[in-house]
Amino acid sequence: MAGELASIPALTRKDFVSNQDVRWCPGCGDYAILAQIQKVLPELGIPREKFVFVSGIGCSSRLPYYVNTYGLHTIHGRAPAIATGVKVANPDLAVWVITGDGDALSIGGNHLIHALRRNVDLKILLFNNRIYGLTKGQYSPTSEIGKKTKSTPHGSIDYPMHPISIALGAEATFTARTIDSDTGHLGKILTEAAHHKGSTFVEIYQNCVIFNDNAFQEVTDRDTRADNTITLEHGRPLIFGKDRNKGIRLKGMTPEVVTLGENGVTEQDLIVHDETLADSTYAFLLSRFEPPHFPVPLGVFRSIQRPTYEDMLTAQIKKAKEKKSSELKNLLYGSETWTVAE
Amino acid sequence: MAGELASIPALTRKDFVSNQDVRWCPGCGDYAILAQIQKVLPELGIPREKFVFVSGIGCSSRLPYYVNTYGLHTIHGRAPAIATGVKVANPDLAVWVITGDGDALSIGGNHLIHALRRNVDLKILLFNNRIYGLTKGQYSPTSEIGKKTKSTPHGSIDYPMHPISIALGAEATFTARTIDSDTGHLGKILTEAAHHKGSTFVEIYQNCVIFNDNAFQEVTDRDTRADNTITLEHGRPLIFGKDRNKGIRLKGMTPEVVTLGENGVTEQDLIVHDETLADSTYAFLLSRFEPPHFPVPLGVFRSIQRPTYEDMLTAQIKKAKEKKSSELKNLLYGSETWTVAE
Amino acid sequence: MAENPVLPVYKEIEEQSEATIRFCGDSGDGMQLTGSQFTQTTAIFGNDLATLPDYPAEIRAPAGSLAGVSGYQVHFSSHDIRTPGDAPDVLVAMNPAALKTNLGDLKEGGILIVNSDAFTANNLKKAGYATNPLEEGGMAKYRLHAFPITTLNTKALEGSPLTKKDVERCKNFFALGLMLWMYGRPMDVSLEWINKKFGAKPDLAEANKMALRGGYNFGETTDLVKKHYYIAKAKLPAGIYRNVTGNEATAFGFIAAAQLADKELVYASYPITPASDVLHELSRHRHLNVKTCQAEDEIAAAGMALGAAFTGAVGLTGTSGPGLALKSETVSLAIMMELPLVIINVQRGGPSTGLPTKTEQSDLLQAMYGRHGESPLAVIAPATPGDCFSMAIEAVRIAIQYMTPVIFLSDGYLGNSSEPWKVPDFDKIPKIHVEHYKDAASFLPFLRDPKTLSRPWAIPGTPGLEHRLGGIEKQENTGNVNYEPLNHEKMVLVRQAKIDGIAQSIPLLEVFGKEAGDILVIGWGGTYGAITSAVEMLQKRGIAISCIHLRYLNPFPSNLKKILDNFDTHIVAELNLGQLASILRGRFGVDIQSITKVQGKPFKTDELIEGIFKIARSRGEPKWQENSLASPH
Amino acid sequence: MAENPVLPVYKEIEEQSEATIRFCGDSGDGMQLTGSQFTQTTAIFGNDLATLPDYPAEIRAPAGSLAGVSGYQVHFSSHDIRTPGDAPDVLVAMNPAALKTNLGDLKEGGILIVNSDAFTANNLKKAGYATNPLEEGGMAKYRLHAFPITTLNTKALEGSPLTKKDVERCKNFFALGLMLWMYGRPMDVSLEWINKKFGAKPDLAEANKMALRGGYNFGETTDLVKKHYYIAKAKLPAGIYRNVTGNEATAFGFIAAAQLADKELVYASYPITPASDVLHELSRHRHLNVKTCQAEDEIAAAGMALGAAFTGAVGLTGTSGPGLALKSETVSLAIMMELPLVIINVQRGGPSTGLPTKTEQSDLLQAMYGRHGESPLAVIAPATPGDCFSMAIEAVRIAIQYMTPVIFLSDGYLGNSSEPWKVPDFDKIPKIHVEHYKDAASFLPFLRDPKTLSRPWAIPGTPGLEHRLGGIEKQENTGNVNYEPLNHEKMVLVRQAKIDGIAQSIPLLEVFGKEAGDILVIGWGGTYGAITSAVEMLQKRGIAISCIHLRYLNPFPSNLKKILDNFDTHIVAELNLGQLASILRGRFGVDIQSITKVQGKPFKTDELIEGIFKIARSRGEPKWQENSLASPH
Ligand SMILES: Cc1ncc(C[n+]2csc(CCOP(=O)(O)OP(=O)(O)O)c2C)c(N)n1
Ligand SMILES: Cc1ncc(C[n+]2csc(CCOP(=O)(O)OP(=O)(O)O)c2C)c(N)n1
Ligand code: SF4
Ligand code: SF4
Ligand SMILES: [Mg+2]
Ligand SMILES: [Mg+2]
Repeated sequence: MAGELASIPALTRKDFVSNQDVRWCPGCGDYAILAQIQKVLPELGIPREKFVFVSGIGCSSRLPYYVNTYGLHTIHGRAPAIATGVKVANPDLAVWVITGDGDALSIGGNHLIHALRRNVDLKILLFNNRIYGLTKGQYSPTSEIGKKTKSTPHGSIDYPMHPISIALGAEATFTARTIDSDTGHLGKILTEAAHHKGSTFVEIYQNCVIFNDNAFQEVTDRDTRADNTITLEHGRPLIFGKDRNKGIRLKGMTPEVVTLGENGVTEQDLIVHDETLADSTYAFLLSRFEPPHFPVPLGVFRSIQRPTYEDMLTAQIKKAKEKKSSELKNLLYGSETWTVAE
Repeated sequence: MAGELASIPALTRKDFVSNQDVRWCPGCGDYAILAQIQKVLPELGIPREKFVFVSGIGCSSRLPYYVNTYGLHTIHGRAPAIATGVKVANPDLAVWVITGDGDALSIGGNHLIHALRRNVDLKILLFNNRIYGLTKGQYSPTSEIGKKTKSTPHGSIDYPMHPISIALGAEATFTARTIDSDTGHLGKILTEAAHHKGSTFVEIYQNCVIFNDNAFQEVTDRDTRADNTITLEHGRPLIFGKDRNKGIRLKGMTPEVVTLGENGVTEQDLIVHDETLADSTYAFLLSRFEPPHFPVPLGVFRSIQRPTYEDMLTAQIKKAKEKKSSELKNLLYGSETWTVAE
Repeated sequence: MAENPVLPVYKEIEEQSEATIRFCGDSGDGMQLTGSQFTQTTAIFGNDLATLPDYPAEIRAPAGSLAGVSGYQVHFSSHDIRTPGDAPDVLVAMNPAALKTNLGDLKEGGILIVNSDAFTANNLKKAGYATNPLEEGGMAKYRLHAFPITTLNTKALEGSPLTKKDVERCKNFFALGLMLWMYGRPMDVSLEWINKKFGAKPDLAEANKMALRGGYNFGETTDLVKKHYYIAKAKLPAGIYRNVTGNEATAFGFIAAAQLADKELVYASYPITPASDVLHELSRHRHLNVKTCQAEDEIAAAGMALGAAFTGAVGLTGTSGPGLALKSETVSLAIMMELPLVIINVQRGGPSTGLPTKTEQSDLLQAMYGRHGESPLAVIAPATPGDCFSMAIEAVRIAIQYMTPVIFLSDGYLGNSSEPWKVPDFDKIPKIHVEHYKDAASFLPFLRDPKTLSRPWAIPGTPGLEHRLGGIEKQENTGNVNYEPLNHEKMVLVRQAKIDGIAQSIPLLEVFGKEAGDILVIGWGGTYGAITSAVEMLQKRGIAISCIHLRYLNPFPSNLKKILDNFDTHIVAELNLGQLASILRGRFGVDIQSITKVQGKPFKTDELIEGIFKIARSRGEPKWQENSLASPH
Repeated sequence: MAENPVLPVYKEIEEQSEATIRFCGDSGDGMQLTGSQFTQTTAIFGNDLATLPDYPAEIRAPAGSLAGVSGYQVHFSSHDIRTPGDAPDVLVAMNPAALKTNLGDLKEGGILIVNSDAFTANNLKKAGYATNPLEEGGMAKYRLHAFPITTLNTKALEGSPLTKKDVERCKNFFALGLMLWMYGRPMDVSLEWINKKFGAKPDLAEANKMALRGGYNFGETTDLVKKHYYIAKAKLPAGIYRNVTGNEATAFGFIAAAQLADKELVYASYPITPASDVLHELSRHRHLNVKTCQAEDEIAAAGMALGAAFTGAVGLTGTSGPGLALKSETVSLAIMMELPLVIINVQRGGPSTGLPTKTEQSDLLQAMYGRHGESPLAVIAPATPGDCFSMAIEAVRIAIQYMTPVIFLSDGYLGNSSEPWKVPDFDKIPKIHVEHYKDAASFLPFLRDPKTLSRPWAIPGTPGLEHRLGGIEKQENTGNVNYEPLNHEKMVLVRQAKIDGIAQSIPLLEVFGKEAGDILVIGWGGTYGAITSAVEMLQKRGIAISCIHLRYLNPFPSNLKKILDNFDTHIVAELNLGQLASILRGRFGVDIQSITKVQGKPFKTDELIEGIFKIARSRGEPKWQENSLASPH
C-alpha cells in the first residue's frame, strides 16, 4: 500500500464516523475505545476503503457499525476465522477484529488461538469487561472466581483466564494491554498495533457500567492507579508506584516487587523491559502479574516479527506460478488421456 | 472411594482388556500407550466400574474400545466437554480423556482449554503424532512448519502449537510429557497423572508409522536421545546428555545449555526442577525447549493443587441444602400466590 | 388473598369484562417492573390474565431513542382469556419515543396517558417528531390524558432525602399508582413488594411508596379523570395460583421431572436470548439438586449434558436457534448412542442473529431435520407458559422411557410472557419410572425392550456392565462397532421405529370444538391462546370450525390423521413461512392451507380470524361470502 | 492411444459385451492400485467403464483381518454403461478375509481367482474360517482358480536384489498382469506408470515390471486358464477422454468456475472422509490461483470461505455430514448477509460418525432445512463423477448471480468412483458474469436487482462503498439494522422469493423416456447411473416407465410439477429413508412411493427393478402381475 500514500487526501476522524446511531449504554467504556479508533485510523495513511472491521456478537462487537469502513458483524465467536478469510483472500486490506471477553475467549477461544498461531495479520482488539454485556450480565471467562452474576448466584467456580497468557501460549507475535479510561495510552497502543505486521492481540480493559461497573477500579482509581499498574516501555526498567520508587526484579525465575533505595536496591537491579525477546517466557511472566501482589502491566508485552500466513501463501502461489503454467487445460487433461475418434 | 479399597479384589491387566480386536496399524505407537494404561489402571485401587474413558475421533480416540471400562467414543474434538459432564454429574468416577493432536488442539482446542482452566478432575492424554492419522495424513497443529502432507503439498505455513505452552496458558494444574517408546517413563507419568486431583494434561509423543514415521526420531534414537532429551525430576537439577555433563542454567530470564566442569560450571549453577511452583512461568519456560538448541523435557512440568470444579459445585449444593429445604413445593409456590376458592 | 377493595364513591364506575393495558417508556423508565406489579395485583385480585413484555435488543439504547423503548402489556378479564390482547384499551407512554412506537396499536377511543414532562424539544427530536404530537389533531381519536407525571411525582415526594435523580426514577410507581386507582385495585401487593425489595434502604422504600400513593391519590382527586373501571373476578378453577412466565415454568418443570425420576438435574447451557432466563432460574436452585454449568459454548453445553445423561443424571441443555444449529452434531451423537438428552430451544426471530429478542416459530424444521444422516428424535412444544411445566416433565419422561434425545420447542413469547398458573399438586404427578440395568449376565448394551424398542440404561459405577458407546454404527444387540450393510439398515430402521413408537405413549389429540366440520385450524407451540380465541369467536358465530393444537410434533399423536380426515379445509397457523404445513403435507399427503406471520410478534386474534376468512372465501364456500361473516367485528 | 493388441492365438477367445471385475485383498495388498491400473488400461483401450473403490474405515486393520479388506470394482463394456456393476463376473481375492467378505457378491458361475498361498491356518483363523473354504463343496458354483500367487510372483522375480518382503509386495502386479492377459489388454500403460512412479528406484521399478510380465505370461502359458475374453471398444462420443473421480472433477470444476468468473478461488476446509480428497486435489494447484486453507475446524472453514466471499473471491468450503451440521450457523449468516458462499457436502453414512467411508444420501433434509429461522438457500447435486465438474460451475454461477449460499451435495460413491470423462473444451464454457458495484452515489447494500432479487456485490477496496453487513435483520435497501415487524416479514419473504426465482435460470428437466406414462422414477445425486440403467431395462421390455433426475433440488426445475402430473405412479429411489419423497409430497401434495436403501452402498440395478416391480404390483396394475415381467432376469 505504501506506493499509494501520496495520492490519498488526508483523512480525518470524521471520515471514520458512520451514519448509524451509537447504541451503547451511556457511560459505557466502548465509547472511549471507538473514539480512539476513529482518531488513529486516519493517521495510518491507509485509504478508508481498505479497512475491514470484523466482529462477533456482544456489545463490543457492535463497533463496526459505527466505523465508516467495510465491516462484518458476524456471529458469536467466529470473527477471527472470518477475518482470516478476508485477509487471505485479499492481503492488501487492513483487517481489524473487534471482540469481547465472551466472544473471544468463551465460544471463540479456538479461532482466536489459531488465528494467533498462524500469524495472520489481523489487529485483534479484545474488549475485556469481565462480563457478558449484551446478554445482560452472566459471568465470562475473565470474571473472577466467586463472582455472583445472573448465571452464578452462588458465585462462579471457574478459574479465570488470563487473555495474554493464552495468547502467548498460542504463539502470538504481538500482545499488549491498555484501558478505556486512559485514552492517551489507548491511542498509543492502537497505533503500535496498527503498525505491527502479523497477528496482533490487544486486551483492552473496558468498563461495563451496567453489569460490572468498576471492575477495574483498582487500576483506574486515581488513588490506587499508580501503585496497581506498571507501564511497559521498551528498554526501560520496570518501575512503578506513585512515587516511582517501586520496581520489579528477578530472583531466579521469581519476580519480586522491590523499593528503590531500600536494602540497597537500585535501578540496575530491575528487569529492563524488552518486548522483542524471541522467547515468550518473559512476556508470559508479565502476563501473570496481578494485584494485590503485582501491578497490572499496561503496554506492549511482546512484539516480534515472523512471516505472516497470508504472505507465505502468496509466496507459494508466486513460486508455483513460476514453475507451472496457469493453463487450466493442463489440469483438465491430466497425465493420461485417450482419444475417441468420430 | 477410599473406603471401598478394602473390598476390591485385586485387579490385573487382563481385567482392563476388552473383547474388541485392536485395529491400529502394526507398529503404531498407540499399542504401547494402551499397554501402559492397562498396566497402570489395576494398580490404582479403583474398582473397574468407576472408570470412564472418553475420547473424540482419531486413531488415538479408538482406545476406549480396547479398555474394559465404561467408555464413550464421541465426536471430533468434544471429549473434554463430554467428560466434564460425566465428572460433574458423578464426581465419584475416574474420568480419562483420550485425544489426538488434531482432536485436542485443532477442532477441540476450545474445550481443552476450558476443561483445563476449570480444573475439572480429568486425566487428559494427548497422543501427539504431529499428523492426522485417521483421515490419512494431513498436517496437524503440532506439525512442523514447511511439512509436506496431503493437504500441504507445498509445505505447511502454520506455525506449530506447543501443547504444553497452551495448556499452561490455560491454567492447567498438571502438565507432563512422555513418549510411547519409553514404556517405563510412560507408565510412571501415567501413574502420576492418575494420582493428581484436578485437570491433568499429559502430552505423549506417539509414532504414526504410516503417515509420520520417525517424527520423534531425534528424541528416540539411541544415539541422540540422551543429548536431545532431559528428564525432569522434582528437586533435581536440570542435567542431561549422554555423559550427564550438560545442564541448564538461567541468565536473567534466558536459559542456556552449559557443560558441567567447563568454565567453572557446577551443579550448583543449574536450575533445580520444581514442579510445584505457584507461578506457571517456569513450566512455560520449559515448554519452549526444543532441539536443536535445547533438549526436549520429559516428565512432569508442573503439578499444583487447587479445588476442582466439581468439588466446588458439590460444595455449593451442600451449602445450599443446609440453608434451604429441598421441598419442591416452596419453589413451585414461590413468594406470591393467591387462592381461588371453589 | 386480597379482597375487593372498597371503591371510592365520588367518581363514576364503569364495569367492563376485560381490559388490555400497555405500559411503555424508555428502557430506563422501569416499565417491566410497573407492568409486572400491576399484573401481580390483578392476579391476586382474581382476574384471569395474560402478559406480553417487549424488550429492546439493546441493553440501554440512548435515553429517549426509539430503539430504547420497552413495553409491557397485560390483558385481564372476568372470564377465561388466553392472549395478552390484540390492541391495548389503555396506553401509558412515558416519553415521545414510546408514544411513537406504540400509539399505532392503541384502540380507537382508547385511553392514552402520557407524561407531558417528557415531551421536551430534545426528546421529541430523538423520537423523530418534528412537532409535539400532543398538540396535533391526530390525538382526537383517543381519550388523551397528558399529565406532567415527573412534576407530580416530584411534588408527591417532597421532603424525601433522595437525590433529584433518584426521586425522578420513582415516577414509574406514580404511574402504577394511577393505574391501580383507575382499575380499583389495592396498593397492598406493591407496597409489600417495595418493603421486601428496598428493605435495606428505607429512604428508597419510603420514596417509592410515596410515589405509588401519590399516583393513586392523584387519580382520586384530579378532575381530569372522570371515571374508573371495574372488572370482576374471573371464575377460575379452584386452587392456589401464582403468576409464572414460560421460562420459569420450564425451569420448574425440569426440576420437578428430575425429582419425579429421583435423579439429579444437570443443566449445561451457554447464555442466549431468550433462553438465558432458564439458566438463571435453574442456577438459583442448588438446594434442589440442580447442577448448572455455564459452558464455553453451545457445543460444549450439549456435550456436558450428554455426558451427564450417560452417567445417569437428567442431562439437559438449553438454547435458542443459533445455538441449536451448533448443537446438532452432538444431538446426532446422542441419537446414535441412544441416551436421554433433553434440549430446550426457546425460539427467536431468524435466520442468523435475526431478531434476538422477538418471538418466532421458525426452528421447527431445524428441530425435525437439522442433523446429518437419518437422525430422528422426539420433538414436543408447550402451548402456554404454564404448559411449559407439564411438557418439561413429558420431555424427561419420553427421553428416559425411550432412551432418546428430545427437543423441547418453546419460544420467546412463551418464555417471557406470564399467566396465572394453578400450582400443581406435586404429589399427584405420576413418577417417572427409571430402571438402571444391573444384571451383568444378561446385559447387552443394545438389546431392545420389545415394546418401546429402547435399550438398557446402564450407568458407570455398576459392576460388570462396563461397555463403550460411540458414534460409529453399531451391531444390533452388542453395540460393537459394525460396518455391515444390512446391519446398518436394520439399525437405521429400528431407530426410526423407536421414535415412531413414542406415539403409543402420548395422549390422543383433543379437538377444540366439534369432532368434524368444515374447517380445522391446526396450531402448535405458543400460538395456542390466539388460535383457540379466534376459533372460539368463530364458533360463537355458528361456523363449523374446530381446532387442534399439537404439543407433540414428532411423533404426532396417533389420531391426527383421523381428525384431519373429518374436515374439508385444514389451516395451519404458525409464526414462520409454513413449516408445520409442509411437514403435514409431506407426512399425510393432505391439502393444507397456511396462515403465516413472520414479524417477531405473536398472532393477534383478529389477524387469525381474517386469515381464516380469506382462505375460506378463496375456497369458495358460499356461506363465507355473507356480509355478516365477512367482517368479523 | 493404445491400439487393440494382437491377441495370442493359442487360447480360446470369448467375445463379451461387458464384464465386472473386483479386486480384493488386505489393505496392505495394494488392491486400489491394481484396480485403478486395470481401469486406466481399459479406459485407454476404449471401453466405457465405471468403478467403485471400497476402503475399510481403519487405516490399517490388522493384516489378514476382515476389517482390513479393501476392494476395487470395475465394470467395463463395449456399450454405454453407467454403474460399476451389480455383481462381479470375476473376483480376485488375495486372502481368506477378502474371500469371506466378497464371495457373496460373485455371480453364480463367475470366475474366482484366489491366492492360495495366503490360505494359511493363521489367515483362515483371522478370517473366521474353521476350515479351508477352497477345499469345501461351496466352491462348486464358481469357476475357481486357486493359484499360489505369492510363490509364482517370487519365482518371476528371481534374481531381484529386493528383500523378500519387497518382492512379495509386488504380487499385486502379478495379479494385474494376469487380469490384463485375461482380457487381452496391453501392459504398456502400467509399465509406463511403473517407470514414472519408481523412476528413482530402478530395482523396485524392475521388480514390479517383472511381476506384471510374470502374471501376464503365466496367463498365457498355464494350462489352468483355458480362455480369455475380448470386449470391444465402446462407441463413445468423439473427444479426448480421461478417467476422473467425482472428487477430482469437483476440484477441477471449482477451479474452472473461478477462472470463468475471473476470480481467485479460496477453499477452506477441515479434513473429513470422504471429502478430504477435494482438499488434497485443490491444494496442489497453487499455480492456478487456488488458495487452500486447512482450518482448525469446520466452523472456521465456513467462516474463512465467507470472509473470502465478502472480499470478492470465490469462497468455497467443503465437508461431509457432521461438518455440515457444524457449519450451519455460519451458512445461516451467509443467507442473512446474502453473500455467495459455496458449500460442498460429500455425503457419507450417518447419523453421527456413522459409516464414514460409505456412501449415503441422507443429508438432503439437513441441506434443505438444517438451519434456524427461515433460511432458504440453493441446493444442487451432481449426478455422475463427471457431472461434478459441470455442477461445480453451476454452483458458483448461482451463488454469484443470486448472491446466495449454495450447497453442492455430492456423496461418497460419486466422490471416489471414477468414469471416463470427455474433457470439456474450456474455451466453450460460458463465462460467469460478475459485476462488482462501483458507483458510490447510487449504492445501497440491499437494493435488489428487480429480476434476480439479488443485491449488489460491493467489495472492500472500492472507494465510497464502505458498508457493514451483519446477521441481525436489516432494513430493506439500506441494510441497516432494523427490528421493525413488517420489515422483517418483507425481508423473510424476499429472501425466499430470491431463492425460488433461481428456477428461472436453471435448465428444464428432461424426461428419460416418454413424456407421459404409467410410472415415473425420480432420482437425485449419485444414483443416476443405477436408476437410468434400471429404467432403460424396463423400457426395453415395453413398460411405460420414464425417469427424471434432479440435479437442482432447491429450487426445483420449473417444469417438475407438470412432469409429475403426466404419470400415475411416482417413485423416488434414494439412499435414505425417503427424504426427497417427503419433500416432494410436502411441496406438491402428490402421492409418492419410495424405494430406499440405507446400507452404505449404492443401488444395484437389480434392486431397483425389483423395487419398482413391487410397488407397481402393490398398486394393482394388472399387467405387472404377468409372469414374464415378474422376474426381471
Ligand atoms: C451462538 C450464540 N450463542 C450465544 C449468543 C448470545 N450472546 C450474544 S453476545 C454474548 C456474550 C457477550 O459477551 P462479550 O463477548 O463479553 O461481549 P460484551 O457484550 O461484554 O461486549 C452471548 C452469550 C449468540 N448470539 N450466539
Ligand atoms: C466434525 C468432524 N470433522 C472431521 C472429522 C474427520 N476426522 C476424523 S479424525 C480427524 C483427525 C485425526 O487426527 P488426530 O486427532 O491427530 O488423531 P490421530 O488419528 O492422529 O490419532 C479428522 C479430521 C470428523 N470425524 N468429524
Ligand atoms: S451493557 Fe455494559 S458493555 Fe454493554 S453497552 Fe451497556 S455498559 Fe457497555
Ligand atoms: S495411521 Fe498412524 S496413528 Fe493411525 S493407527 Fe496407523 S500408525 Fe497409528
Ligand atoms: Mg464482555
Ligand atoms: Mg494425530
